[in-house]
Amino acid sequence: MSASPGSVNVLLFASYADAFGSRQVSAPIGAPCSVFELVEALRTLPGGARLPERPLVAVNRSWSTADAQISVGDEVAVIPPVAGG
Amino acid sequence: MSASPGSVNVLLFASYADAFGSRQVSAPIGAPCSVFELVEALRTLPGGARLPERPLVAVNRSWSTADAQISVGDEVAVIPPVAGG
Amino acid sequence: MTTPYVALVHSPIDVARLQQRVSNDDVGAITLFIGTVRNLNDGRAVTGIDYEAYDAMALRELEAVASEIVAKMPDVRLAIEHRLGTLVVGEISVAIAAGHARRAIALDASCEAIEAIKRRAPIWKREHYADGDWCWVDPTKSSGNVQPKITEELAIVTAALAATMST
Amino acid sequence: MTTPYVALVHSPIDVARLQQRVSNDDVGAITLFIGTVRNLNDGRAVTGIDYEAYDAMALRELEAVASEIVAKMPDVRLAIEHRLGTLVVGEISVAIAAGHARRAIALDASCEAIEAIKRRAPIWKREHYADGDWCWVDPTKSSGNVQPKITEELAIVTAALAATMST
Repeated sequence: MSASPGSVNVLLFASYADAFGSRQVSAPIGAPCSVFELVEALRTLPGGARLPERPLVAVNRSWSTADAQISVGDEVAVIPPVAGG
Repeated sequence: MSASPGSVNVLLFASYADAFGSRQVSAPIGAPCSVFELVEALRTLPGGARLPERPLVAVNRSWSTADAQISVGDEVAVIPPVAGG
Repeated sequence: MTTPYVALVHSPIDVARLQQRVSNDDVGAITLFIGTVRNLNDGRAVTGIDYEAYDAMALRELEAVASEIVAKMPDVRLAIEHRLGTLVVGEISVAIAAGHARRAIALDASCEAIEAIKRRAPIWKREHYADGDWCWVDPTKSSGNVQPKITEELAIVTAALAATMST
Repeated sequence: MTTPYVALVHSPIDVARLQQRVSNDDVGAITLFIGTVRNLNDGRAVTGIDYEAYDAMALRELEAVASEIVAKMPDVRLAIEHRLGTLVVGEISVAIAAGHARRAIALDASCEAIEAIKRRAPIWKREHYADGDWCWVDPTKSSGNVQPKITEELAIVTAALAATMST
């Protein structure tokens, strides 16, 4: 999955998909950027205020941290509190 | 189950039944007596030396102690180390 | 070392089949943990649950959980299935089978697996209630386990503050 | 409070049936502990096990174990079967099902039940080995779990000294 210049494609699930009204959004920020910067950008979108300031984020299907870097082509997902089992 | 005068009927299982060559023996002691006294009497019988000095004993299907009293008519069992499960 | 079996499934979980997967002549103890949909949560009458996952990552996390347990407890046999989709009360959402020569290890393995899955696997559940309402369940809320549905903003903000970045 | 089900059985244990016994709409977690005959014990190749019990007392102890767990963990559902007779490798000797709204309680209940059964129930097992030999298993022996058969007197005396009176 590659981002277009000036945006990062983000997968959404469960309550966050409901918040944005979509299972996928383009964050108004270009890669490379940090996870923290990506979340800040997402929070400016309609529905974005419903995201916590520091949500769980996965990059390339692995749990990430706020200071991790996102590169062009990374698979990025913002993840609501998990409730499996 | 009642004991004849001068003897207490004792149930045996597993390795203890093998030791005495029987699943039941008459201990040469009359009730009332203590569990400890009963075991001493059992150990004088053929095969009795294979009993530990303080084996597990159940009286009326409940775990007992060495100083517990055995009355006429009690169901008494001498119990090898348990290995269920 | 036995390769663990893990899967996300969309049809009913066959517990006997998972039990078979961890059975072996050198196994002396098998434990099964089975999660089911119950009819009451946080005081509300539940009629069913929709399970949703970030499939590719959830599978990867299940595999990691299982591999880490096998690395720590050599020779343990593990089989794990998590169901997705809509389940009614009484249906099985997750089943974990663990087999080992020794019971302590089989018991530990299944306990560790369910705790790790609940902590790490990107899977969510939306509870449906008898009154027609529904909620995405949020276990990070100490108040009771349930996060009100997304339209109730105040509670969402509370949940948001409670959520922290995982490493 | 749900009355626990316990039984000594002489035919194969039906695990699915035990699972059903503890299933209920208010149950969110079911744990199953399954003990099986394995092909190796204390370094010897095992071909099968004869299980023997002091039936009346064993049933009473199983009932006591289950009742004490239910008293400590209200609303836990318990179903326990222990098999007696001759079992071959792979067969199930004991199965314990526990169901509760909360997984921690279901897990605890099955752990406590198997530990208490092994400690308290007057049940014995005679292991048969590939070389034709056999032993009554003695878990009180720290050396390894197996008491040599009754004809080997020295080891018997050692086991005897280790055995202490239970209260």
